[in-house]
Amino acid sequence: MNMGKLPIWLFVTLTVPAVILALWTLLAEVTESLYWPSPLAIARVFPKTWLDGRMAEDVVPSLVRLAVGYLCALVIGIAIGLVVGSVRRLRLAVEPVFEFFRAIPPPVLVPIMMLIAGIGDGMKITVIAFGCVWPILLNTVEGVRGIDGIQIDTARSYSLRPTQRLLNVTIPSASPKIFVGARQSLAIGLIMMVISEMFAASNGLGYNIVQFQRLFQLKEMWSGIILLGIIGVAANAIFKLVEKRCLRWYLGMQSQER
Amino acid sequence: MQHVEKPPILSVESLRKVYGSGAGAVEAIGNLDFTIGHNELICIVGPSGAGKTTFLRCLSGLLAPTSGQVVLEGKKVEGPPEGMAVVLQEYSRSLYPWMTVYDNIELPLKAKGLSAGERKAAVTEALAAVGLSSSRKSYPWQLSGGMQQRVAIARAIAYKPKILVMDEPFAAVDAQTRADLEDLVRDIWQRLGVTVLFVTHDIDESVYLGQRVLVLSSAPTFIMEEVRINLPDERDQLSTRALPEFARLRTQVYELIQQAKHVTYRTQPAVAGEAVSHGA
Amino acid sequence: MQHVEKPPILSVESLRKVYGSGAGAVEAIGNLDFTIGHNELICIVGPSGAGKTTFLRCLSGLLAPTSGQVVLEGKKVEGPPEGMAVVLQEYSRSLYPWMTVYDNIELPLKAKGLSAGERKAAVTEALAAVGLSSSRKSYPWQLSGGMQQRVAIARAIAYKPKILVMDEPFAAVDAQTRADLEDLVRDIWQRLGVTVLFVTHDIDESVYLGQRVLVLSSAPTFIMEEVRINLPDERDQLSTRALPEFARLRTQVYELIQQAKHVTYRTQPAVAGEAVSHGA
Amino acid sequence: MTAAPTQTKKQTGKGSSREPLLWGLLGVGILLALFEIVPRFGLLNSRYVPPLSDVLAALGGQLTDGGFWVALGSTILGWLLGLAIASVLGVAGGVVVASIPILNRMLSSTIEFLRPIPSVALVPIAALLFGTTMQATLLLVVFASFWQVLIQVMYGVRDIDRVAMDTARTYRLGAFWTIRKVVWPSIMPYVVIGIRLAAAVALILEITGELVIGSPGIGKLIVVAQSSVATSTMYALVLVAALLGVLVNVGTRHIEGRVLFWHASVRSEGA
Amino acid sequence: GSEQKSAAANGELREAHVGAVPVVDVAALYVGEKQGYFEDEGLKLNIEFGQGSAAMIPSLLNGQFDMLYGGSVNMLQAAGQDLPIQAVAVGGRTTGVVGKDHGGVLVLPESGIENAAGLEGKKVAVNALRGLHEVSLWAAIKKAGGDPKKVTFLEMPLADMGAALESGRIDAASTSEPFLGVIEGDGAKNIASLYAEADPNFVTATYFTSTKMTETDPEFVKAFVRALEKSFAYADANPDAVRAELGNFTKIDPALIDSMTLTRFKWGLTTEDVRLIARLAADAESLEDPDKATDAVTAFLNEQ
Ligand SMILES: Nc1ncnc2c1ncn2[C@@H]1O[C@H](COP(=O)(O)OP(=O)(O)OP(=O)(O)O)[C@@H](O)[C@H]1O
Ligand SMILES: Nc1ncnc2c1ncn2[C@@H]1O[C@H](COP(=O)(O)OP(=O)(O)OP(=O)(O)O)[C@@H](O)[C@H]1O
Ligand SMILES: [Mg+2]
Ligand SMILES: [Mg+2]
Repeated sequence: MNMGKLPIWLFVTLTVPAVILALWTLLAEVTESLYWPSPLAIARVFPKTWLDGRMAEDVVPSLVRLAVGYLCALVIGIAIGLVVGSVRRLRLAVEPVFEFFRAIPPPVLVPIMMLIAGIGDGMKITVIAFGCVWPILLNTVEGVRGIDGIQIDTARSYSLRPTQRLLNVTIPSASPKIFVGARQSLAIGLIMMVISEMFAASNGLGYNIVQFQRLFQLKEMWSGIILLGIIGVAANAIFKLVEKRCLRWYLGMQSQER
Repeated sequence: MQHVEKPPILSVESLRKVYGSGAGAVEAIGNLDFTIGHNELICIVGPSGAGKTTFLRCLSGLLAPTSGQVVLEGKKVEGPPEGMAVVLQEYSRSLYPWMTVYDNIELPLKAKGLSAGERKAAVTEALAAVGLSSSRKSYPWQLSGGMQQRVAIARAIAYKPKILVMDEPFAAVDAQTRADLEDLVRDIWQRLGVTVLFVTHDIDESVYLGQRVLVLSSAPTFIMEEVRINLPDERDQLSTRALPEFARLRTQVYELIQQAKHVTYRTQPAVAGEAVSHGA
Repeated sequence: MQHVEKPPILSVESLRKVYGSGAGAVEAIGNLDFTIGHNELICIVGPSGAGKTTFLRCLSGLLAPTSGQVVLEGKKVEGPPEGMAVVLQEYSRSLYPWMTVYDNIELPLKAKGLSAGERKAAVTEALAAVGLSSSRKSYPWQLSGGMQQRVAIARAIAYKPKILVMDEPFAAVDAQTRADLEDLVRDIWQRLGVTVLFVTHDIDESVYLGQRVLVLSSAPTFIMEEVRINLPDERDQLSTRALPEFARLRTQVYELIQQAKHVTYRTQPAVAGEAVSHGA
Repeated sequence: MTAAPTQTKKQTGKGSSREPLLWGLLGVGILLALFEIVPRFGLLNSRYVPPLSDVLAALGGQLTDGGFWVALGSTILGWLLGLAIASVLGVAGGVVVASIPILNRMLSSTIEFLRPIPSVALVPIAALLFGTTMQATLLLVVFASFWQVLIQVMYGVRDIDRVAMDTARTYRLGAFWTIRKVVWPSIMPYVVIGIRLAAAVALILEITGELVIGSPGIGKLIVVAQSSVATSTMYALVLVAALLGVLVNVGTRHIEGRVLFWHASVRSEGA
Repeated sequence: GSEQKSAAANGELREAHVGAVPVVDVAALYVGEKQGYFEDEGLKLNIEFGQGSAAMIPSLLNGQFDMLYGGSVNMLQAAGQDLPIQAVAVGGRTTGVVGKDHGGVLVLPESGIENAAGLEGKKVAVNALRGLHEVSLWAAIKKAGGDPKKVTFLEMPLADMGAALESGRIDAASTSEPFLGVIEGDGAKNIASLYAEADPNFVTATYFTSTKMTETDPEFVKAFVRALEKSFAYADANPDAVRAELGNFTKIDPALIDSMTLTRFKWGLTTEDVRLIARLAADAESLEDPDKATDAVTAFLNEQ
């Protein structure tokens, strides 16, 4: 059974990437633009660019910062989101403040953060967490607001204690939305990782991509982008596993046979 | 109104509920005024849309009345009171889809602070009582409508409340199961001394179960009539339902409901004479 | 099985449905095999959790059967067929909260391509038939449970289907309204030549409404018995229900349901003798 | 349908239409006060983070400058245009991809691959294709904000009530009516968040694009201010951007109250 | 909108789109425009500001810009990666006077760092890694007898260096006017005039265009260069005119403008100027093949 499914799985997952790659190669060969190097050229520089030392010196530290920043954002976003989502007036008061901060472009914001958090890893993690927190926060708030009234009534009528209500009703009920936010933030985290390394950095994946771009090493830059994409796909795969575990009830409920 | 023998546990005092305000306002409860004694079993019947659910929500502190109040054991109800279990009409939405049947029933017991052993015993017993022992590990959305409803009932029973409030709790189960559950409710009521408020659309059921049947008018509702059920305390599905008194009572209630559809409470002394005199 | 006089519109052929797979699999339908004639009115009764809803979902193309098939007018059902209206058991979730009652009922008619005038007439008529004319501008969540259920019924009626499938459609309405709606269904059935499949838990209702009553066993279900209702075609709430034949039939169905709770269909020739012989 | 929002608004009672605004103003007011106090009392060096009063003074100077208004206009134009394109594409794409399982599976790896590509990396390509025109920045804006809407909508489709969908199927509503009357309202709560997320991202990229590529807008003014040690002016411009963000919030909240009046999140807060 | 109108009004003027960054050097363009030098050549300048050449070169290559002003090292790096660009003129130059240049390395007085060699083992902020500052700083450090490899270079926008320096997060900031004057005014100490120390004739910035432009429209390029030469001469002779223009296209505080050290508007860009920079860049590990880059980028210059 599994053996039979493998070719189908391969077909389904690989067709689109293959078509895109083919088109890209074609386009690159036709235009011969330095800015659009062909995937073959990128593939050629990839090992020398990333596998000789940069993996340990640049990619791993970046990923560690990413992971820490993302987890911070997760904790902060969910915690604040639960509170803000439950208290209407608080939400009305702080939402514009959130929007205020959200609308500030990182190139302006990062320097302010440097004043507060310094220029080391702390700053970079802060930048990543800052970028990641919003989708989680917003989705958590909406998740909490959108809980079915009957579910709340049930919790109230059985006099569940606040912590029990939080753990057994509010969080599970909001969790599908929280997961949407977390998924959104995954990609944003990668982007913020790059942005954070544009400032006061001397290593990192994003730092290298920016340097390659600045030095017009475009093939190398593209190889970095491809690496980012690969990390994105991998992170998503892990995310899906976690989601499958935590939202088993929800996925089961939504994917019931129709 | 009528005399209540047992000391009142609950009194409803000129309760009124209007949904919304302005032009779109809907007056659901016109005026409700009555008391319920300790360990009474009251059935409430009334036309669809009368205001029964609204009343139960006010009573259980889930909804703030527009005016009037509900007093439970001497205290005004302002939030869900302790020791009360409610089976909501929207049973399927009241079960948490992220918990198994077992966990759903257990959750309120945790809140009550029961030990693990006690909880296990209570849940198992309740599940057996509603005939769902084999579904304890299922999720609510894997169950049929009637099974979900029975889970909601099991949750209320396992809670061992002082007051049990049920809103059309047997609407989705078959006749045989319904009869079993009716006997279960009466059994719990007699054995544990629970006070029960029971909304139903089944007239036979209301007569079979209750000590009193309150017949509500259509919205804005008031108590059109209160029917005492003078049947023996020991009831059983075959013999009790065969009693001539049973037949008389069910006819009486049936006729009242037919009337109820056309009578509503008016705050202004407008048309319906009986309604006004009743409200005044 | 029994002989069907009218030309069959629908035939259910060794239908079987298993939810899930592996250890957690639940066999809901063991084996269903029967036909329904044009313009028949069939009632289906069975214990809670038998598989009635599952069957209706297979029939209406919402759920793919595990094996077997449903053939409607000579075509195998693979998706919701044309000209069929279904009132789902979860009536409250089947109404769209973002639309008024009126719009909810009108939507399928728009999809059907009716003109504005026709739609208006159909919706207004259907609303009047279920007694909700005054609530047309309300939203479903502003209605009581019974009112919501009636909106779902009105939507099905306004659709003027060739086949009307209803899953416990009167569970949440009061006795009087229920009687009215029963007569409404019979009226539509007779006037418009609709074929009706009606799931209910109310035994009296099944006898009063149907031409045949199918009694299902508990899950995995099969047809335990088919009861022909030989009551006159002109029925009315008082006289029909008073007929001795009515009483006999209801007792028969009641007893069958009591049995049904303990009988299930087994694919393997295991224990229950009757079930096996039936399935074979 | 149109009468509904007013009806529900009435239900929320107590002059509620103005109440959210007051709370919002309170929140922003406290924030602005902090911006004045923190640099004033030397918690942050006021040369690098000037107090609000200085920023406002600089802003006043900008407001009388015609160039500022032109720049603001083109920023807002580019931003809204980009947001609109991203939203339309995101909603349409999300609905299509999420409702066709095979398409979903075929595209999911590609989507995950493309999403983390930072727009800064795309700057050269955008500039190569469109130069320093608005389109170059628009490309960045659309690329970055599209994903926010797309993912949000895809999850929204996943969250559509099963029974609601079954009803649509049994009545054979067809793709048009199903999407318009069932899918769209169901995913609305998700779309609102998606657009709110996208709005901020779009604004950020609009300004960053102007900043880096040099397409017209206030981002370009920020470059000049930044390289001229005109810190107050720079913060004045950033303040304008942030206030645009706040406007998004006010706007979406208003729209939400109108289109989501039926949803638990809006209804429960009314009661 | 305004472009079209003016083009219609002066039918014979050719619009010259120049991409630049808002710094002192660019004042020469404004001065020349005001003096009518560009109009004399049939040109009408349209100057657009961006953040740097990396993002602007694509626009040059696709014809959006006719001419770009940018850092000399950047230009060479682009040419080194085979981007088809040609240097056409000098953009800015060191004053050549150590201690009175428009670029410098600032430290806190109490840091004890006395000269470029003292930066060893320290954190030094530059606005772009492997850019102009780092390359010239390498040269300056070597000249002072230090080892630039022992210096940690960090990338940071010029605007943020003051704060970082003051808070001790970096040990030194390599910056240029107007930031130089501001931070010095706050009490920082200028320990190295990096450009001047690298070479007294160091070309900090250049004007360059795409190779395609030099092939398809060499007349335009030449006209631009002629007008620019006159502008440089005027700017060199009239620093006050330069300061006046600065007030128009930047937001620099007028008081600051008066005290700023201006760039040296000395005309002339030779292959050797370019090669020198290329060598320094290669020494600083910022360019792979200095001769190849030089040859590539000076082809047009050599034709003249
Ligand atoms: N949220 C609401 N907003 C406005 N009106 C409401 C709301 N909820 C209920 N109503 C109205 O109040 C009246 C009483 O409703 P209620 O649900 O109490 O009836 P009920 O007696 O429980 O009926 P049923 O037997 O059908 O469940 C109905 O007319 C209904 O339309
Ligand atoms: N999604 C599901 N996953 C697994 N099992 C299910 C699912 N839906 C229904 N079942 C099981 O299938 C059996 C039949 O369910 P069904 O809903 O058809 O019963 P029913 O006859 O409609 O009962 P009721 O009268 O209570 O509505 C039940 O035992 C139920 O537990
Ligand atoms: Mg009700
Ligand atoms: Mg069912």
